[in-house]
Amino acid sequence: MESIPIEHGLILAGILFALGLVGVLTRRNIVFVLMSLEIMINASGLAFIVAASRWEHADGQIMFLMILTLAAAEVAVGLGLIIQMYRRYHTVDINVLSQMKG
Amino acid sequence: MQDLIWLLPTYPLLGFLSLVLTSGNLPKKVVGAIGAGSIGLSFLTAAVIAYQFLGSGETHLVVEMWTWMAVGNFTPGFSFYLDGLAVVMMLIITGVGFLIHLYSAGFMLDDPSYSRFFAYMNLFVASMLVLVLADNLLLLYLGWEGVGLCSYLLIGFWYEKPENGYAARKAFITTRVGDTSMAIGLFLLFAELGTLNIQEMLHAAETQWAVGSGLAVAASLLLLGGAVGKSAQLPLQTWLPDAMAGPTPISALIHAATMVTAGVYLVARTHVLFELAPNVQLLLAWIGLITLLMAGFTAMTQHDIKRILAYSTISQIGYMFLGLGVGAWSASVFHLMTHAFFKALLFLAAGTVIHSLHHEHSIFKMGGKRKQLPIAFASFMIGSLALAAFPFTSGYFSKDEILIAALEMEGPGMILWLGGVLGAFLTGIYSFRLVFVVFFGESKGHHEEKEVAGLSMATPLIILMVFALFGGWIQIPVDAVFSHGEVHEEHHISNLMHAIMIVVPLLGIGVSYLFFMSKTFSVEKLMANPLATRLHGFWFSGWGMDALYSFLFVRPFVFLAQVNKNDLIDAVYALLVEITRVAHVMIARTQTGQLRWYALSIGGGVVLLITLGVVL
Amino acid sequence: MILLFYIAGAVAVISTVAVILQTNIVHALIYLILSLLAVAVCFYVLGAPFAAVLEAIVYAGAIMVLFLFVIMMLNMGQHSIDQERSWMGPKVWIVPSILASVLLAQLLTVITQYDHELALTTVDVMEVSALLFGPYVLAVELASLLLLAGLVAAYHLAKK
Amino acid sequence: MILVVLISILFLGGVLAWLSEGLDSKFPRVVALAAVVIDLLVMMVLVGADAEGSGWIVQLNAQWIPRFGISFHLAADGLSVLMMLLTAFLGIIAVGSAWDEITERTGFFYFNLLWTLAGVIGVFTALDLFLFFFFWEVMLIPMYFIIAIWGHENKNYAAMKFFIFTQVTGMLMLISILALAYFHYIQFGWFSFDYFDLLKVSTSSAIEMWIMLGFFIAFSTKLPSFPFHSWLPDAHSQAPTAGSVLLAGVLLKTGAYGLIRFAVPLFPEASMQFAPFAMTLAVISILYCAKVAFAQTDIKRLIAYTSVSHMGFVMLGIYAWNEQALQGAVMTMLAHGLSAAALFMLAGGLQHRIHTRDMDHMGGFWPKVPRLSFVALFFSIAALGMPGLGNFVGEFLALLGAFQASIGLTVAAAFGLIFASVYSLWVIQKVFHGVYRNSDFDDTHLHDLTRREMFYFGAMMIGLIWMGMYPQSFLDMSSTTLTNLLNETGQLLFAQGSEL
Repeated sequence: MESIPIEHGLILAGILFALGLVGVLTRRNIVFVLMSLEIMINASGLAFIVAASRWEHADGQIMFLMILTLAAAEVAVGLGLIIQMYRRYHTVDINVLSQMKG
Repeated sequence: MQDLIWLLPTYPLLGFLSLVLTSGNLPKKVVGAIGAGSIGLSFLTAAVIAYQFLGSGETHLVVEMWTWMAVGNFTPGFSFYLDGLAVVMMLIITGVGFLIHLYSAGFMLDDPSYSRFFAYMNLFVASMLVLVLADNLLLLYLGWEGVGLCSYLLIGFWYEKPENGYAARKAFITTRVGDTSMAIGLFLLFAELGTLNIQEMLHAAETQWAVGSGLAVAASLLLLGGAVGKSAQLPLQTWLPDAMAGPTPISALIHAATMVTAGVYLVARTHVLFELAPNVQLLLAWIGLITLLMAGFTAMTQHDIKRILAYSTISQIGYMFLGLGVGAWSASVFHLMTHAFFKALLFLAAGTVIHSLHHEHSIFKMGGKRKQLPIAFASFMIGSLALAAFPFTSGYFSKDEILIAALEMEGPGMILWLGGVLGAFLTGIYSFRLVFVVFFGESKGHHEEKEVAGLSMATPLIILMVFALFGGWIQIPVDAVFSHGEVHEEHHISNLMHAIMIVVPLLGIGVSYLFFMSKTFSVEKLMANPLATRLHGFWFSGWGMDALYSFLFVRPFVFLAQVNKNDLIDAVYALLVEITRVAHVMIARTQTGQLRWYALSIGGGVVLLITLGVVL
Repeated sequence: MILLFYIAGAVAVISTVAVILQTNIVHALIYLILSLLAVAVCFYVLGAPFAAVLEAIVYAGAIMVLFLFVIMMLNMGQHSIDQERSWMGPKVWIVPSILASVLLAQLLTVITQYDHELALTTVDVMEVSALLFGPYVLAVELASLLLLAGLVAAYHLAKK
Repeated sequence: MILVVLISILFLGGVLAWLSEGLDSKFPRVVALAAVVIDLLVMMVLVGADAEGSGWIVQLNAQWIPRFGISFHLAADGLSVLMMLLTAFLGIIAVGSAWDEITERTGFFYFNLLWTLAGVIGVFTALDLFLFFFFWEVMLIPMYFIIAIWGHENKNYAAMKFFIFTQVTGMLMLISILALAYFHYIQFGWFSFDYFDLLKVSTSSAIEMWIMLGFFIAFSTKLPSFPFHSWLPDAHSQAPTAGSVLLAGVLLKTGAYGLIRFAVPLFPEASMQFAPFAMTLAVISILYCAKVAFAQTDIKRLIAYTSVSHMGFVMLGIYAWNEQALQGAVMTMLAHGLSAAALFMLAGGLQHRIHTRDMDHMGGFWPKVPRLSFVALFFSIAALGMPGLGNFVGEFLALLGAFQASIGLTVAAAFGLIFASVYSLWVIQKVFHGVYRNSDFDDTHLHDLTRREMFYFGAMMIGLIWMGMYPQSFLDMSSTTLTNLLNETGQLLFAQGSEL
């Protein structure tokens, strides 16, 4: 029976997560930030699937489904916010939105 | 009639209240009548009570008014206790007090605060009567503090001058130090003996404490603290000379005749305690001796007429302490009485002098005044003779008794006696220095002054002159009070000693005559010697005690208070606030509002947490 | 099959890198879809065909279309590409890269402690559904609520 | 029931006063005065009333939140009645001192004033610890408003400081109350916040000490005692006169009352262990604050520090825990209530007249305002412990009792008597003696005490003389309470004085 070492799956998830983090931290365009966030969420979903595969059980997949739902809701709200922001400030630069400074 | 003893303090108290409540709106004649009249009433009552009491043959009499406070077994009452000692004291206070009030009615006539003056004076007499008539120490303490308060108010009577206020505060606070010691003594006595009633307490002490026991020593020492404060003895004597800032009748009444002798009264009243602590009693004698000598030397150097008298008062009270210390209780009380006569006389006469010379205090700016001020001169002459214990004046008898008692004492009696005799010598010098400089010699300045002496001022002087001269023949009825402490026996004093005691004061007067009257010796020449100058300066400053206390207590206290004006503890809380505020500013700075910065922080936090998780 | 996993993994990583480096937002989105699809392939290989299908449909399909709509609404042209380029100087990369690599390194050290071979057994839709509507039914309800809330919020926010 | 009436008269009076402002800005003060006077009159019913053997004159126990054993339990014994009388009396004085001084938002002012009084009366009567804490907070918040709204130049700082100090330490007390209720639950299986139930709780000595400290810190902050005193000078110097009167006269006493009623009886053993420290703190308070007081130039700050110093005698007396000491503490509370209130009124009156509190600018007022000066002299003399006035009786008894507990500390505390005379006379010298110079301030409003003011001061003077000459009428009222407390705690504290 062919098999993949578990760490390879997790390493892939880790790399994707780290890349997503880099994206969130570097990009100033809020759409890119949101996209990078999706990458990170997706990476964590991947980790769950790997775990599901490890235990050969469906629980991990269900968790992935939950994450998927969460991502959908989050994107919907996030995009709504982007639209609002663009309407008010005519920019997608998140640096502009710094009124909450202490 | 004797049950009406409570009327004694009540009259002056009513006088005080009526003067206060009318707050100076009464005409001066009425004020004077109330002020002096209330004391006069008191004196009459006191005289009647004394007559009946002495006639009844009772040793003591207790009049209970009401229970002051009853807490557990602590039940001091507002009760008065009358015995021979109290009779003597109350007669002195009301009698001399009345004379001085009478004198004041004339003396203070020009003062705008006439009514306030008499109000305080009346309050003083009331307090003083409570002090001497109290049957328990707490009530005595009430009178004790009351007279201290009145002393404060009257020293600072002319409050516009800050130095008067300073002198008043100094007097109050210095005596308060002694009072606090006395209060602690009260706590101790109550804690150990379970009562503050003087007679019960003394009885309990006698039965419970052995002679020389630690508790007796502690209790008597603490009471002694109160006594030395009030009576201006070493080491708390510094306030009295400054207290002369008050009007002169005050000096006569409070700072010569009555209040300052309260310490003597206290010790005499609780003499049983002191007999239980012989060492403390000896200390009493030494305090008296040292004080009388120090004050005697200082008195020789002063040139303010009232300060001379003040130091002489300290010195005379030193004699009384010496007498108490050697166990001559009744002699001390006797001296207390005669001293009240002649010192009141001297002060009142000094008041006349000062008043007549437009508030001139320095004796060296006076001179040759015997013609201009005949009554004052006569008063001074008689007063000084009594003060210097000129034979057969009042002071002679009382001082003699004290010195004889010292001589008879075992142990250090001889030294005490010698010191006392030396003191008498000094007394002769300084008292007649005053007389010679002021009333003899060439007249200086103020040529045209006439003596200010209305009837109300002259009468008391004349009466006091009589008492100062002949007061020594009065028999004070205190034998019953001190009966078990004193052994009455014939004095085995050699004639030589008697002669010495008579001659030494005369010698003093003689020396004084040579220096200040005939100018056979010159003070200037003496002062040319640098040692003498330095000594003079040292004595003049009251042996540097003021400077010492200022250095030891006043300045450190003021310094500490100023340093800590803003309350160090508050700084601790302020620091806490400051730390919070700084932290707030620092953390607020991290709130940039930049989304990416927040994300970075979260990322960093995660890294940190994982690191911690791995490491730990 | 194993090879497929590694190829898909490589594609996912490369396309993700492209996403975060792209300046043209539409291109980036395409790369993101590619990345998601590649991950879907990984899911399939790992024995989760249902998840793989959902990944393709919901993620790569629905969510990305949503993005596309928004991008179209924002209507950013060449101007935005220039702006992106100007925002992406070399400096901005330093700190995030360091942080990300540290994090990755940590993850790797933790991950490599596990030593287990994945058997790649398929867990099919049946099992997933049975669980989903069995013990996890409450979670499903919560998820529906979440979606409803997201719907309402998105509607409210996007409204003028 | 009468206790509820007493409290609700004040609560309702407060509301009514607020509402009546709508009619005329002068109505609230009349309403407030009426409310307090009625309260005082109603209280008189309790004065003559017979107490049963337990000492409780009147009790009311109704369920409130039975789930947690919280009840609406009010009761008054001699001590409570005495404190309530002081509260109502000073309440009248406070209304009087605000009569002309407060001109803005009068309705809300008197509302706060009456609610503070209601809270204080609640504190003096509550026997359920939850209820006690409730009233504790009720008296705090209106007081905060009084300082923060009608205060002087630095009012916000002072009000906030007051609030934080009392609130934080109040929280500690709340924790202690909850812990105590919890240990009651552990021990008996049901929750109770009732005083009598909690008296029976016994815990390990370490826990007892911690819980006791929670109470102690709260009460000693209110008292206040070194080192928690530093809110007081600020609060007093900034508060309006009526606020100072209430603060010094009444609110500080709740701390002492709490110590007597709760801190010691609930934790007898811990208190016994702690007594030497508490007494030491008291002595430090007495001496330290007397010294700081002397250095002040702001007359209100000075009086505030003297308050701390005098309250030190109270704490000393309480922790000496014998009959004389406790009676002394109670008498000091009463007498200090009057004398400090009067001194603050005088300071407030001066500030009202010449718009400064700085003593460096004053001097020689005696001939200008003889009545005011005499009154000031009287109360200064009272404050320095002149026999014949109430303060002396209190301080002397407290020291007398403390002497039996600890000689060393009592001797140290007695030095406070000396310091007291130093600062009291200093005030007299600075303000009333010396030469009058009016270059430093506008003296057009410097007039002597009015008839109304004389009435208030006269009442307080008579009170102090009464306390000083015949304190028995007050001692009798509190003696049953105090002897009961002493018996309950088993005469525990080191009676022989060998501890220190």
